Parts: sequence; C-alpha cells; structure tokens
Amino acid sequence: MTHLAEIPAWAAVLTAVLLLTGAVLTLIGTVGLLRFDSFYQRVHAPTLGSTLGIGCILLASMLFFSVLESRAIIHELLITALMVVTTPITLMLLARAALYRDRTEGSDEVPPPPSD
Amino acid sequence: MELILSLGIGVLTGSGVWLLLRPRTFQVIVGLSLLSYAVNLFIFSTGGLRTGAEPILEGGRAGNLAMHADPVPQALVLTAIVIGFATTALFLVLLLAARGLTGTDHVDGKEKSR
Amino acid sequence: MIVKLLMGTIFLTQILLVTAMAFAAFRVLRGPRAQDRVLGMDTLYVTATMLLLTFGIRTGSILYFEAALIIALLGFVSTAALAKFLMRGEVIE
Amino acid sequence: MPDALLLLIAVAFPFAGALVAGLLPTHARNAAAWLAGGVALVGLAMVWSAYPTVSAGGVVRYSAEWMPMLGLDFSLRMDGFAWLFAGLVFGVGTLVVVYARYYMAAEDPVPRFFAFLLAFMGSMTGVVLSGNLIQLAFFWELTSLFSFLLIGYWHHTAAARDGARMALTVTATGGLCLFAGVLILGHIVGSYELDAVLAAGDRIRAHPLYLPALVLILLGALTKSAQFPFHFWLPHAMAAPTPVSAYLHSATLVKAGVFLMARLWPVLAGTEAWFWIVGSAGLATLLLGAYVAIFQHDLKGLLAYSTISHLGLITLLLGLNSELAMVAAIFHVINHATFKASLFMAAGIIDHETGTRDIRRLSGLNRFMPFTARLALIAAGAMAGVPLLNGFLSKEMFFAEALSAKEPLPVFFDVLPVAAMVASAFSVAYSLRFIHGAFFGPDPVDLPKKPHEPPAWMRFPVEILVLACIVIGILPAATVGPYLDMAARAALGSATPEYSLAVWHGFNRPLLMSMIAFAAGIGLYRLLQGHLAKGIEGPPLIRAFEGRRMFERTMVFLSWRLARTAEGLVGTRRLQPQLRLVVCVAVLAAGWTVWLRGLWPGNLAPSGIDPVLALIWALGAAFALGAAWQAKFHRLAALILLGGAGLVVCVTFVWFSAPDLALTQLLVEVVTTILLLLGLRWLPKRLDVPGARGSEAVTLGRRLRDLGIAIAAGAGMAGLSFGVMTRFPPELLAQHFLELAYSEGGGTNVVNVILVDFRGFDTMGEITVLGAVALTAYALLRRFRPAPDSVDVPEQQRDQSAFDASQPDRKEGDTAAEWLFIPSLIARLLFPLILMVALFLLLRGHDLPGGGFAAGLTVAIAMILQYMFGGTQWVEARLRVLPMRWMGIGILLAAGTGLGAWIFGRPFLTSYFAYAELPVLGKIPVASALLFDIGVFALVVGATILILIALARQSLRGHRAAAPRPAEMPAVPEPVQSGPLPTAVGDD
Amino acid sequence: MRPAMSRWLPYPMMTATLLGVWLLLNESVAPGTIILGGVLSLATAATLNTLGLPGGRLRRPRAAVSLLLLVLVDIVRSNIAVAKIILRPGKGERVSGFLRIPLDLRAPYGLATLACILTATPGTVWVAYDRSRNTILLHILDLVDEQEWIDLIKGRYETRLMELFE
Amino acid sequence: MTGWMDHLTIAPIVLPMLAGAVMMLIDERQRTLKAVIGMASALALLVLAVLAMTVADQGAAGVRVYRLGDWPANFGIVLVLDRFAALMLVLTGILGVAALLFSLPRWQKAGAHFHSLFQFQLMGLNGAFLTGDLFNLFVFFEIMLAASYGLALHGSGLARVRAGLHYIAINLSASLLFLIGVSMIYGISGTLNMADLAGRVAGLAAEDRGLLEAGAAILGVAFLIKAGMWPLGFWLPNTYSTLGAASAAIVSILSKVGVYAVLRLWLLVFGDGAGASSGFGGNVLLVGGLLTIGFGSIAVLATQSMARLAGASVLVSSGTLLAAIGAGQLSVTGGALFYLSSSVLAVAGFFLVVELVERGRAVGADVLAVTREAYGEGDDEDSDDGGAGVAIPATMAILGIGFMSSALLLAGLPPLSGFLAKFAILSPLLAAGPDVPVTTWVLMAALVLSGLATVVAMTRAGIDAFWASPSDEAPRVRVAEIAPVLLLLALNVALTVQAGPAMRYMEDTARSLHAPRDYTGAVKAVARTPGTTGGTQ
Ligand code: NA
Ligand code: NA
Repeated sequence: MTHLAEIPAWAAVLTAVLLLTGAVLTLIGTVGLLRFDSFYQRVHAPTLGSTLGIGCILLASMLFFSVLESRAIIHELLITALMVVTTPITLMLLARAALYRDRTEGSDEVPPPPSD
Repeated sequence: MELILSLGIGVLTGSGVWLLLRPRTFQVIVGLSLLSYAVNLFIFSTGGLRTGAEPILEGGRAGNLAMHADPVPQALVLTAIVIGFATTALFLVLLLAARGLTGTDHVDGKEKSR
Repeated sequence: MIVKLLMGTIFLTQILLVTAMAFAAFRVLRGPRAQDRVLGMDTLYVTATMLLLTFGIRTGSILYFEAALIIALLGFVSTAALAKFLMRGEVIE
Repeated sequence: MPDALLLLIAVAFPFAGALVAGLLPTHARNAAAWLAGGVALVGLAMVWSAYPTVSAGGVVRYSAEWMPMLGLDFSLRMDGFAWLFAGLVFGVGTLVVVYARYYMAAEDPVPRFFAFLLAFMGSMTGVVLSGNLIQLAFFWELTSLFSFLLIGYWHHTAAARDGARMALTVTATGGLCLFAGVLILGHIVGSYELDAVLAAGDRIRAHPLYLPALVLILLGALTKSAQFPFHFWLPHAMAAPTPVSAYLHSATLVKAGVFLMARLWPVLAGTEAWFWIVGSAGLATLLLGAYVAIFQHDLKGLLAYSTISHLGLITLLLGLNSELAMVAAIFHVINHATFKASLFMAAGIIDHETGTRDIRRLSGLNRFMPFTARLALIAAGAMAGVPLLNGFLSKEMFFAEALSAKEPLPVFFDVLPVAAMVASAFSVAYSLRFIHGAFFGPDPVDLPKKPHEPPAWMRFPVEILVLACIVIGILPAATVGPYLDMAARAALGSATPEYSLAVWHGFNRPLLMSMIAFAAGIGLYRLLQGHLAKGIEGPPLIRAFEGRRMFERTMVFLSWRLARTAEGLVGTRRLQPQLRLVVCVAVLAAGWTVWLRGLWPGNLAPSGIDPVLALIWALGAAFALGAAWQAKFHRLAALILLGGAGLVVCVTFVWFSAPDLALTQLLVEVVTTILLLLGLRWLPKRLDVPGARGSEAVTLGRRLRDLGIAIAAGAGMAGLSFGVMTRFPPELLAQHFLELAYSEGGGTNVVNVILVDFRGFDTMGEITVLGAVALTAYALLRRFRPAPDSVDVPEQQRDQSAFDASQPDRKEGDTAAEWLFIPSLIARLLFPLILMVALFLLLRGHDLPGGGFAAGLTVAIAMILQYMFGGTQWVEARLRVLPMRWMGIGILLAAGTGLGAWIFGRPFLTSYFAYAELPVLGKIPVASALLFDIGVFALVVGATILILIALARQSLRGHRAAAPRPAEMPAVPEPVQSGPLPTAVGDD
Repeated sequence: MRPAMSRWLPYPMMTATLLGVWLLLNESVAPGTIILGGVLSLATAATLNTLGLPGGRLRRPRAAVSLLLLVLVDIVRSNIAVAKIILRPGKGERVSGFLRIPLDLRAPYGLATLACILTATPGTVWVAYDRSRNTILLHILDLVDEQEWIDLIKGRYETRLMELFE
Repeated sequence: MTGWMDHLTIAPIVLPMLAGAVMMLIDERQRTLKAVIGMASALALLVLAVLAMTVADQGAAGVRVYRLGDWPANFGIVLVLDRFAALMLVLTGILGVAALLFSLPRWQKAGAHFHSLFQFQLMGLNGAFLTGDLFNLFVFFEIMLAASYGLALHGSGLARVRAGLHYIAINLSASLLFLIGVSMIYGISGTLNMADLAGRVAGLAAEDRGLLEAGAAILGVAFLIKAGMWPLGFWLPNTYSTLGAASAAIVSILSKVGVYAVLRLWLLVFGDGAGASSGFGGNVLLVGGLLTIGFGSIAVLATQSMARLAGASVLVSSGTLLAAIGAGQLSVTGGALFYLSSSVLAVAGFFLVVELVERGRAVGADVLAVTREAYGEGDDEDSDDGGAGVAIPATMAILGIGFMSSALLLAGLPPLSGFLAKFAILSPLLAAGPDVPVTTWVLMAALVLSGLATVVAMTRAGIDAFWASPSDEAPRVRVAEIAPVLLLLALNVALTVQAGPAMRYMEDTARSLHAPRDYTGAVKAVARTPGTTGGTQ
C-alpha cells in the first residue's frame, strides 16, 4: 500500500471523512430497509446510499486519485450521473409493480385506482 | 484468504450439486449456474490469490509474477465464462422447449409415477 | 500515520459497506415479497459499486472503475427486468 | 494352370457367381440356374484337377498376405481330406442346382436363391480349404450366415423365420466359441497355420489350456453338426426349400462340424476329455435322433432327425479315439451325403408333385410315380443299412468298432454294441416308415395335387446319387476306396490303420448285429404302426422336452426378460441418477487418488484472512444456499439469489486483481438474469402445498442422500482448491506472458493479449461455440410450442387490460404505457450512451479491461433495454438488427484476421501491430488483434441478441398459438397429459 | 442553417454529452481522442433518429443549472431527514402514505426529470402517473401535512420544469 | 513456416469454420447453394485429411507441429498432426461426406441452419483431434458439443427434446469436470501444452503428485462420460436413439472423441516416461471397459427399437476400446485402433440404414422421421416430403444388405472388418506371454458374449423389419441416401481386404503413441526454453 503514503494529510483526512460519511449513510439506508414495516417505506431507504452515500464515496475517489496522480480524475462523475438516472427507474417500476400486486390482493394499505 | 475462497467454492459447489440432483429443470439450471461460478473461481484460484496486482502492464514495461497476477487462469476463466453463458442459454431454451412439448418441467419430461 | 489513518478508514468503510450489503441481503433472502427481494438486490448492486470504489482507493488502482461504471450503467437493467416481470408477467412483450 | 490358383478359383468363383446372380433380374430363373450350375461344375473341375497332386500325398497351397503382422495370411490348403469334402461340396452342389432349377417356382425370386446358394457353397469350400484356423472360423461363420439366409428364404412364413433365426443363433454362437477356441489354440501353438497346429498335437494335449480350447472348439463343431443338446435347430431348418435341405443337411453345413472334428482329430483327440465329450454327445444324438425320427409325420422332419442320428453316429465314431473308427467316420460322411441328399430330393419331389409331405396323408404313391418310388426305396435302404448298399458298409464298420473298443471305461463298451444295435433298429424302422408310408398302401385321398412323375431332369440328380449308393455298396474298394484312403491318410498321416473295404467279411459279430437290428427294426415298425396311424404329434416319453420350445423360452428369458431387468438394475434412463453417478464418480476418482498419494501441504503458506472478504463470502454462501433452498417453489427468489451469488463472485474477482473477469462476470450476470426471466414465463406455476409431497420417509431418505453427495462434492472441491491455491508450480509459463505481452503482443492488458493473441485460437473457438449455440437456440425456438397452461397472456396483463377496458377514459394498454413512459424515454436516451461505453470497452480492451466480448454484451444489453421498455413490435418497427449477419461477419472477421497472416508467410493468427504516426491524431496503435476483437464483438452482439430476441418473440407467438391449433399438428403422439395441467407440487 | 444543422446534428445536446462521456472515459483531451470521440458521438447519437424521441428541448440551460443546485441541496437535506427517521427509536410514529398530486406539467422530458428528482430524493417515490388526468401518485415517507408536500412539489419543481421544457 | 503445405495442419479447422460462417450470411431458403458449399467443404476436408494422412505417415518427420500465432509451442497453442490425429481426421472426413450426402434430400430441411451447424461440428471434431493444448482441447470439445446439441435437436420433436435435455445436462456437467481437471493440472504443473506436461510429470514433487493425478482423474471422468463408460454412459443410447440419422452418423464419432482423448493423453502423460505416475488408472480403463461391454450387451438385448440398438452398440464398441486401451500393450493398441476405425464406420452406416428402414414403417417411426413444422413462421414449408424419394429398384435388398452388413460389423462376425478388428485385439492379447492374465480371458469372453448379444438382437430386429412385415411397398429412398450407406460399406470391405496395410498403419500409430518421443520431440523443437528470449515476431 505504498501509494497511500503519497497522499498529503489534508487530502487524506478529507478522503477519510467522505468515505466514512458515505458508508454511514449507506448503512443507515439499509438499516431502514431492515427496520421499516411496509414495502412502501422500505423503498425510500436505499436512496440514501444511491444519492449522498455514493456521492460522498465518489467525491472521495475523485479527490484521492486526483491528488495521487496530480491531475484531475473526474470520470467518477459519470457514475454519479448514471446513478441519478437509473436508480429512480428501478424504484419507480418496483413501487408501481408493488402497488399493482397489493391492489389485486386487496390490501388496504394502498389507495384504489382513480376512477369516476 | 485461501481458506475463505476455498470454503466459498465448496459452498457454491455443494449448493450447485444439490440443485443438479433435483427433479425440476429450473432447479438444474440454477444449479449449473452455481456450479459454473464455483468452477470459474476454481480455475481462477489455481493461479494463486493476489491482491492489488492486476495483470495490466504499466507503461508497457515487461511484467513479472512478483508484481502481477497470473494472467493465464484469468484468460481461461474468461473463455469459460463465455462458454458457460452460451451453454446456460442453450439449456434454458431447451428446458423451455421440453416444457412446451411435454407439458411438465420435470427433467425426465414426465412426472414421476408414484 | 496518514497511511494508518487511510488504511483504517478504508477498512472501516468497507466493513460498514459490507454490513450494509448484509442488511440488503437479508431482504433478498427473507423478502417477504418479491418486490422486497428485488429492492434488496438493487441496494446490493449500489453498495457493491461503492465497495469497488473503496477497493480502488485501497489499492491505488483506477482499473476497478470500469466494473463500478458497468454496475452503475447496466446493473439496473436486471432489477428493472425483475420489476417488469412482477408488473407485467413477462419481461419483453 | 498352377494348382495354387485352382484353389483360389474354387473358393472365389462361387462368391463371384453369387454376386452376379444377385444382380440378375428377379425372374431370370434359367440364367441363374445355368450360372450356378456352371460355377459348381467349374469348382468340381478345379477340385478334380488337383487330384493328381493330392492323390500322391501332396498338399496344394495358396497363400497371400492379409494381416501379416498378426500372423494371419489368406491361405488355402488342400490335402486328400480336404479334397474329399470339397468334392462333396461341389459334386452334391451341382446336383442340387439341377434339382433346384425344377423345384423352385417361377414366382419365387430364384436368382436370389442361387446367389445365396453359391455364396454358401463358397463359404463351405472356404471352410474345408482354409489353411489357417482364423480363416476357417471366418468361413465357418459365413456358412452360418448364408445358411440363415437360405433357411429363411421363404421368409413370408413364420416357420422359415423362426427356423432361420434358431439356426443362426445356435450356429453363430458356436462359431464365436470356435473363434475363441481357435485363438487359444493359436496361443498354445504360436501360429494359426493349420500345418503348424497339426504338427503340435502333443504340445496341445499337454497344455493347461487344452481343455478350454477343446471345449470351445467342440462347442463350435457340435452346434454346427446338430449334436445333442444342440440338435434342436436342425428340424426347424426344414422350413427351407427342399434343395437347401438336401444340400445343407447331407453334404455341407452339418458336415462342417464333423469336418472340423476330423480335421483336428490328430491334435485334439486321444484324451479322455475328447472321448467323454465327443463320444457321449455322439451316442446321445445317435439314439435320440433315431428314436424321434420314427415318430415324425413330416417326410422332411423324419429325414432331419435321421440326419441328426447319422451325424451322431459319425461323431460317436470320432469320439472313440480309434483310428479305425475315424476311417469309418469319413466313410460314413460320404455315404450319408449320397443317400441323404437323394432322400431329401425324393421327399421334395413328393412334396412338389402332391402338395404335401405329411406321411399321414400320403399313401400308395408307388402307383403314380413308380420310378421315383424305386429310387427312394434304394436310398432308404442305404439309410437303413441294407447290404449291397453303401450305408451297410459303414454301419458294419461302426459295429465292428463298437465291439472292439475297450478304453478307457469297459462298462461303456459293454453298452456300446447294444446301443449301436438299438439305433440301427430305429433306423430300419424309420426307413420303413418313409417308404411304406409314402409309397405303399391304398391310393391317397384328398391330396392338394394329383401326383405324377416329376420332370426327368428333376429326377436326374436323385438317379445319380442312388447310382452312387449302389455302386459303392457293391464295389466299395474299386470305387470309393482310393478316395477314402487318400482322405484318411491326409487326416491321420502315418497313423492310418489297415482296414478293408469289402461287402463280405464273413459271418462275424457285426453281421449278426445287423441281422438282429433288421429284425428288431421291422418288428418295431409293425408294433408302432397302430400308434403312428393315430397321428399324434411328437415322440412318446420325451414329448415334453421339445428342444425348440425350450430354446425359445430360454432365449426370451435371457435375451429379453433378463436383459430388460438387468438393464433396469444396472442402468437408468432418468436424469437424476445419471447426474448423481457422475458426481459420485468424480468425487470418488479425485478423492481416491488423493488418498492413495497422501495429503500433503502446499509449498505456499496461506495468506491471512481479510474480514471484509470473509463477510462478503458469508453473504455469498447465504445466497448460494438460499438459491438452492428456493429454486423449487420461489423461482424468482432463487434467480435473485443467484444474482447475489454472482455479484459476490464479481467482487471476489476484483479483490484478487482480475478486473477483466469482474467486468465480464457482471455483464454475463445481467444477460443471464434477463434470459432466465424470459424463460420463467413459460414454466408451470408451482405451489408449495404442505403435505402434498410423497412418502415422507422416502423423500427424506433421498434428500439426505443427495445432501450427503452435495456436501461431499462441496468439501472435495474446497479441499482441492485449497490444495492447488497453496501450491506454486516450479516453472510457470505465466512469466513469459507477462514478459512478452507488450513487447511482442502489443498490449498492456496481458489477459486480453492472451485472449486475442497468445491464445487467440481459444477465443476463436469460443465464439464459434457461442455462434453454434445461438443457431441451435434459434432453430429450437422456431419450433417452440408453449404448454397449454402457459399459452395465455400473463395474468397481470389480463388484469391491467381489463381495468383499462373498464374505465371510460382509458383505452387498452394505457396502464402499461403510463407505467413504462418514463423508463422508456430514459432507456432511449441511454441507448447511444451505452453504445459509446461499449465502443470504449472494445477499442481499449487490448490495453485495459474490456474487449470484444464485454463490448458485445454491452450492446446486447442496450438492445434488450429497448425491447423491455418499448416492446418487441415497437422496436422492430424501428431497429432492424440482423443477428445472423452480425454473427457470420464476426466469425469471418476473426478467421480472416487469422488467415491474413498466411499472405505474409506466417502461421494462422500471427498478429501484427505497429504504431502509425498520423497528423493531428498522433501515434495510434494499429493492431490486427483489434480487428480480431471486432470480429468477436460482432459475433457476441449477433449471438446474444439472436437468443434473447428469439426467446422474447415467443410471447408474440404464444398469444397467436392460443388460437385453435391446426388439426394435423401433433407429429408426435402426446402421452397421457390431456386438458389443463394440474398445478405441480413438491416431489423430490 | 437550421435544417442543415438538424440533418447533420439532430441531437446537439446528446452528441455533446456523448463526446463528453468519451473524453471522461478516456481521461484525455488529445486531438486524436476528440476526433475519434466526435465521430463516434455523431454515429451513436444518430441511432436516436431511428428510435425516435418525443419533441421538446431544453430552453434555458442556465435555469437548469440552478435547478440542479436546488435539487442537490434538497437531496442533502432529505438524506439527513430520512436518516433521522430511520434512526428514530421505536415504531409507529412515522406517518407515511400515498399522495395524489394533479400536475400542469405535460412535457415528457419535464415529467421524466420530475420523476427522477422525486424518486432520487430520499423520502419521496414516484409511484404512478395517470395520463388522462395528468396526476401523479407519490409515496411519501413522512407525510405529516399533505398540502405542504403538494405546494413544495408544485412550487419548487413543477414551475421550474415548465419553464425549462415548455 | 512459409510453404502452403504447412497450413495443411490448420486447414481442416479453418475451412469448415469459414464455410459455416459464410452460410450464416446466406438466406435459409437458398438450400441448394448451402448444400453445394457444405458438400464442397466436406469433400475438401476429406481430401485434406487423406493428404494429412500421407504426410503424417512418414515416421519421425511425419509429426507436424503448427504454431498458432507463431508463438513458441509451450506458450501459444500448437496443433500437432501425427498418425493418430490423421487417422481420426480421415474418419471424420468420411463420416462428414457420408452424413451430409445423406441429409441432402430430407434432413437439411428439418430445421434451421443445419449446414452451418454441420460445418461447426466438423470443425470441432477436427480441432479436437489436432490440438496439442489441453485447454484448447476443451474449447474444441465445446465447439463439437455445441454443434452436436444443434444436430441432436435438429428437427425438434418430443423424444428428441426430452433426450436432448439429458444429453446437454450431462455434457454440461462433464464440461465442468473438464475445466476442473485442466485447471488443476495447470495449477500443479504450470503448463497447458500436452507434450510439455508429459515432460513435467516425471519430475513432479511427491507432495504435488496426488493433486495432479486427481486433476487427471477428474479429467478422465469427463472423457469417460463422453466415451460412454459404465456407469457414466447411460445418456448415450438414450440420446443416440433419438437423433436424426445424418446427425447420428456424424455424432457416432463423438463418443470416440472421448476414447481418443483418453488414449492420447493417457499414453502421452502417463506412459512409461511418467515416473511414479506411469500407468496411472490403467486398471480403471480395463475394468470400466469390461463393465461397459457388459452393460452395452445387456442394452443391446433389451431393446426392440433399431435406433436404440445402434446406440447400445456404440456402448459396446466404446467399452471394447477402453478395455483394449486399458490393457496397456502396444500390440493391442494397434488392434484397438483398427477396431475403432471399423466400428466408427459401421455404426455410422447402421444409423443411416436404420433411418431408411424405419421410414418404411409408419408405427414407431415418429422419432426418426422428420417432424413437420407444427406451426410457426412457416418459412420452411417448401419441403417436398410428400413426393420425396424415388422407388429405387431393389431398395429393400440394398437396405437388407446394408443392415446385415452393419449387424455383422457390430457383432464382429465375418466377412467384414469387425471380425478382423476383434481378432486384432484378442490375438496380441493372447500372444503377449505364456501366462495369460485373467482380464484377458474376461475380455475375450466379453467380446464373444457381446457379439452373441448383438447377433441375437440384430437378428430379432432385422427379421422384424425385413422379413416379418409384408414389404409390398419399399420405403421411398433417394440415391443420395443410399449412396452413403454403400460408401461406408465399401470402405469396410476395403478395410477387410486391405487389412494388412491398414493394420500396418495402426501398428505404427500405436508404436508412436506408446513411445511418444516423436510427438514430444517435435513439439519441444518449437518450444521456448525458459530464459531464452527472442520470439519470432
Ligand atoms: Na426517493
Ligand atoms: Na497454484
């Protein structure tokens, strides 16, 4: 792990903070996944990880590698952008699918379809 | 590390074999998939386990095994993955065809008579 | 000192992330409904992406970026397919 | 003409004739007969022209290399003994051909008959003229084969089929035993050449393998010669056309066994084993055949059992271990051939002219066919051993031998003369029955045809043979004497005893025995006339021991019931036991080997445990076990869990420095998940109904066993992988790859350089696999037929459509459209982006993780995304992918890159790379490997899309198929299932 | 000018994005990379021609940037809020539920962006969209005051998106 | 490496690959064009194979090593052409031409992409026989199998799909075992090149030997599954009996690929030069072979369907070969090779005959007959099955001769080469020494009894097919379908008549297999010794 020694202190501390923040947020999100009672509550939980959580870690990565290689390493932005676009798709689809399934099973947790 | 990975390979193999011996085609295909994970890891592991020694040569310098991972098993695994993918796809298509023609998803194409 | 700090932090981060993966895995294993499993799986993918990134930092290699990128770009395809299967009964109509 | 060539012609000519006859048109009866007769006469001429050499005690030889390294030459050898048999084969053969010309009906495919007959003649000649034992066995089996075809000639009758099959089964079995015996003999002697074998008699008899060799060879001989207990096939062979019977059962087929025993007599005989086996088989056959013959109602049946009996006589003579008896045997071979052939022909004439061979229906034919009756009378007299006919002479010799032999067990020889007389009396009785029953008595009634004399040429062969009976009978020494002598000397060599061929030896004990036998025979016939008139089938006392029925039962039991039971016991047609065996054998094979060599630690100390990886693998194990647990009732869950396990594998690859693998694993993971999901739709619904499983205890037992196997396999793999991981080979090629990847392969990603260059040939093969699989999948899916219960549109879609229809402001499909509206928009926007990433992976794969395969899968996923959110019809209206084109071009590109090297005089797939300096762009790498990789890319795109889309399109076809099916549809009879399938429940 | 532009560069934004992605992936701005990237971007963007996209384009890029910043801030705030909810001990105090909101926004890209924003922001999930009534169904984790949420979404995002896309 | 003749070694692989790929680009409806291309390729392959045989049959100089990509042998992949490989190439070439010819009137229409799959099948087979690299062998096994899956399922239909599922499931398992075995061997020995491996086995450390042998054992299980050894070969009769004739004919060599691999690797790696490992597993082959003959004979007896009979005969022949190889004697190996050639041709011919015979019998023929497109896109409806076939004079007679000859060949009865083949195995076994081991007697008994079982079963089936049913109407058969039957028959006759020269070739082959100095020498000559540099770039 010789490369770690090449990192200046400020960057190291910043990286460490960002990493931990991201990891803690992600963990909290999954705790929600574990704790929440209903699926519709649980569906909110992973967004912690997929937004700020991964954001922090990507920032840490960008910072770390930019300092390490002494040039701007910003391709992590791509991952960020993709996360923002793709995670919602899954969650939307999943929430709607759950809604359909619950409706057909007559669950009272969900609202009926709008009808006149 | 070797211990963890070999135990992991063992569990994958055990689960795969268990499913391989089940009567439903879907179980068998899942079993084969698990087995091919196990085998891919197995092939991979024959080169020895190395952390942080990827087989990419920096700046085109000649590499050596002290610095880099053994690339041969990796290349073999890649081929094995592709072939495994192909055969899984084929097995799936076939199990669907069998299910369509026989009306059952039993591996023998007929429900076992009791 | 800095190396120790970074090593420690990375290790802690990875432990936290793997714990997060374990929680997600619990949903995958336990459900109770299919949508819960899919949700767990999606979370697992995202967390794995992060784990790969931290691994990149740990080894100082940018090569693992690709794997992370592919998860971010295409990992959702399988979860979306699962969701579609739940909603419509088949993946491609 | 050199003598050697004569032999070749004698053997080859009949086969050539057979070939020509087989090619003649079906109705060419005369041409075929002329051909067959000509061939037989040529053969006779060849044999005759060898007489000067042979009679002088010489041996004619022909030899050509065949398999020299195995000591097998094609060698023909004719001495006096062989000459005699060859003469019989061609002589009787000629007569049979003449007879057959008139016997066979015009509507039969006569050329085929003659083809078989000639081929048989050639095989028989081959047997008697073979100069080595392997070749003898070779021709031996050929005689079985062609006799099978001859017996089954009228295969439209069940009797012919059964008779032929029985004959073949028995004689071919014997032939295989003979083959084995001959091999052993060759092992003892060190050569298969007859000369060498005949010279090694003492060595053979002293060898520990003598007995097995003897038994095997005798099994061959005794089955062929229809000796007890293998006699039963012969009567059933009478279903053959009569000329066949006349030929096979007088002079040829059945004599082959006798020939062989006589041929090897100098080396095999002279021991107690020989005496007991051959002697008792002969004696039993002699008595049994004669006894049963009396009670036959079919003329040919009577002759058949008489044949058995006479062969028994010959065998008995051979078994007596006496040279004189051997001479008698040879003499009886000649005599039996003449009278039995003529009797068969006579029976055939009766059959031909009256339409029946049943003695109970025949009577008084003497008045309608007096000449034939006289001929038959004389021949039957010879068979009964009437003086002045040839049968009498050999019978007298037999009686003399029966009286004189005393070794090795006196008691046996006290019985022998009595037995000889009894058998002789029987033969008198059945001969009487033949003549009296058919030709004398009142006029026949109700015959199918009105009897009259046959055409003159049909009677001609009988006349010749009967003449021979008389001439030999009266002037034995002058006629047959020299030939018999020559044959005996050839067979026995210096051991040939003194004997005299005379009609009158004075009033001695053999003559007395003859007279007693005659009296007894006539008395017996009179006694039995009443019983025989009742027309009861089968002989008294031993009726139950019908050989054929026992044979059939044994055969059905052995070759059918037993075999099926055994197959069920040691084999299976079910998949699960087969896979279980595969796993168990593999575990045992590896385990046992390691066990034998001992368990040794490796030369590398295992590295420490990383808790992160340990945790990850804890998850991996949970996923794997979960997938195994859920795959039956919760397929979707199992699929997701499988994905989880795949993710863990991918992380592991990253952990241990294999980014390429991680990338590829991920992509494959995604595609596989979609594939399996596409398939899930067509599988039957399965519910976990508690208590619906089978017997709990049995199920539990089975599961425990499988669990044990799974644990053993898992533990085994874990152990092996630990062993291999902790070892480092002394000299690893990997070092070279790392050294040369850049300098000679032109890439920094060593894995990719290996894939497209060092081991590019593997990759080329791998894409061919993918291509072949895609073609197969496509072909299968084109004929895909969904099960009735999954034809319908999925429940979800029906629900949602129904909801849309129920709402006034919605139209069908709105729910789906609304739901997919945003994802499909984003998917379309992502399409070029994913393509871009794919191209990136493709172009820089040689230097960094990626490559054609990863890129191809990425493009395929981009396509699938459009299909998923846009729908098949929507996409196909816009994008037309021609997967087959992609695949073809991909392979051509890859192979073409390889072939390009030929132009430069290099081997296939030799790579080329250089850096080209271009203005503005700078230095860019130009590598043939990239072209190769593009080929891989194209194929992967094509193949993956072909499979995925062919699978996806089934939904469209499925809906269409819900409509009533075309009536002619089921090309395959559908088993049991009718109506909708019940929901399957747990069952393992 | 315009027709030629739309023929050769039908999706300028997209093409530019793709080029950007290419440069990011290659981590290089060498002329060779740019030229190759340019060619590939044009080629790949052209696939959109066949796939077809709904009409509409981004009108005011600058407003987009401010929206982006707004969303970023919201995401951070919601992250903290949701984290608190998750970590709050005990059960039953959460009031969460579905909320149907009528929309004025109809532009496809606007709706898509809204969906992404709402779902990506912890605490809200876009569940369904009713095209005939132009309403959306959300699930909100902390649904104390429905009207507050409606105002927030309509005021904070919808208006801006309508400015951007309509 | 400059002359065009040098490329002779790779041409049998590249040619069918190109042909298969080109035919992917051609529309399915242009069957005639595809048939022409396919046939041209098959014929060219046969010519190449014969050429290769003449090249290989030149003693030590006959071993040709082809370095793919111009890399040194232990480094890149090499192809090695020697007598054994050439023999297998010729057999493949013959079967290729025969099966393809047979398929032209009907079979090619029974499903999609028959011709491409057929070419890939040939490619896989040729590659498997030529390669000198263990992992490359795996790849070619997979090509061969992938194509055989296609051909096995060609025509679809219930029975075929049902059997195909088993076939694929078991072969996938075998492939996994193959991979495990190969990678263990690599992990222990550090090489994938077969000749290189042979050189390293003797010097292996004692503590590594067990694992290497375990790897070899697992690899062996994979091969023996393909070879159909009891108790691993139950899939074989089940699958083969449902195959279409053309597929079956070409696939009939597939089981021999397992035998090929065993013979090649076993003698190369565990031969006399293998030190402590020499002769490893020989007894397993011998005993397994004997058991296989036993089971095959039982299966032969227990069946009434001709196609299954053919499948079971494959087992018997596999068992015979394995047992003969397991005997481990040079002279016996020669006989085994002769037997291999004879039985491959015989079985292929038998499969073809069976299809033609069964065609005339409507009942029970559903499995073999071309199943019509049930419904679907309707794009292969141009078949003219209704009027297919001309009533050739004496069709029944020719079929009868074909059937009988096959029966004789498989039973090992005269006059065809089957008899000589058995003789060529048994005679050297007995001649080996004054004391004959028990196993020889058992093998002898097994061969005799299996021949007997075959006679009984074949007679039963043949009488049923040719004699029992009134054959007023001969099956409608085309010349192109009968010709390959006669071709294969003629070859067997030739093998009988020319047994001397043929056996000479087999013995030379056996000699070079048992003392693979020429093989390893030729490969080593183009290998890179460690430490030296300088490629051939
Ligand atoms: Na959200
Ligand atoms: Na190793």
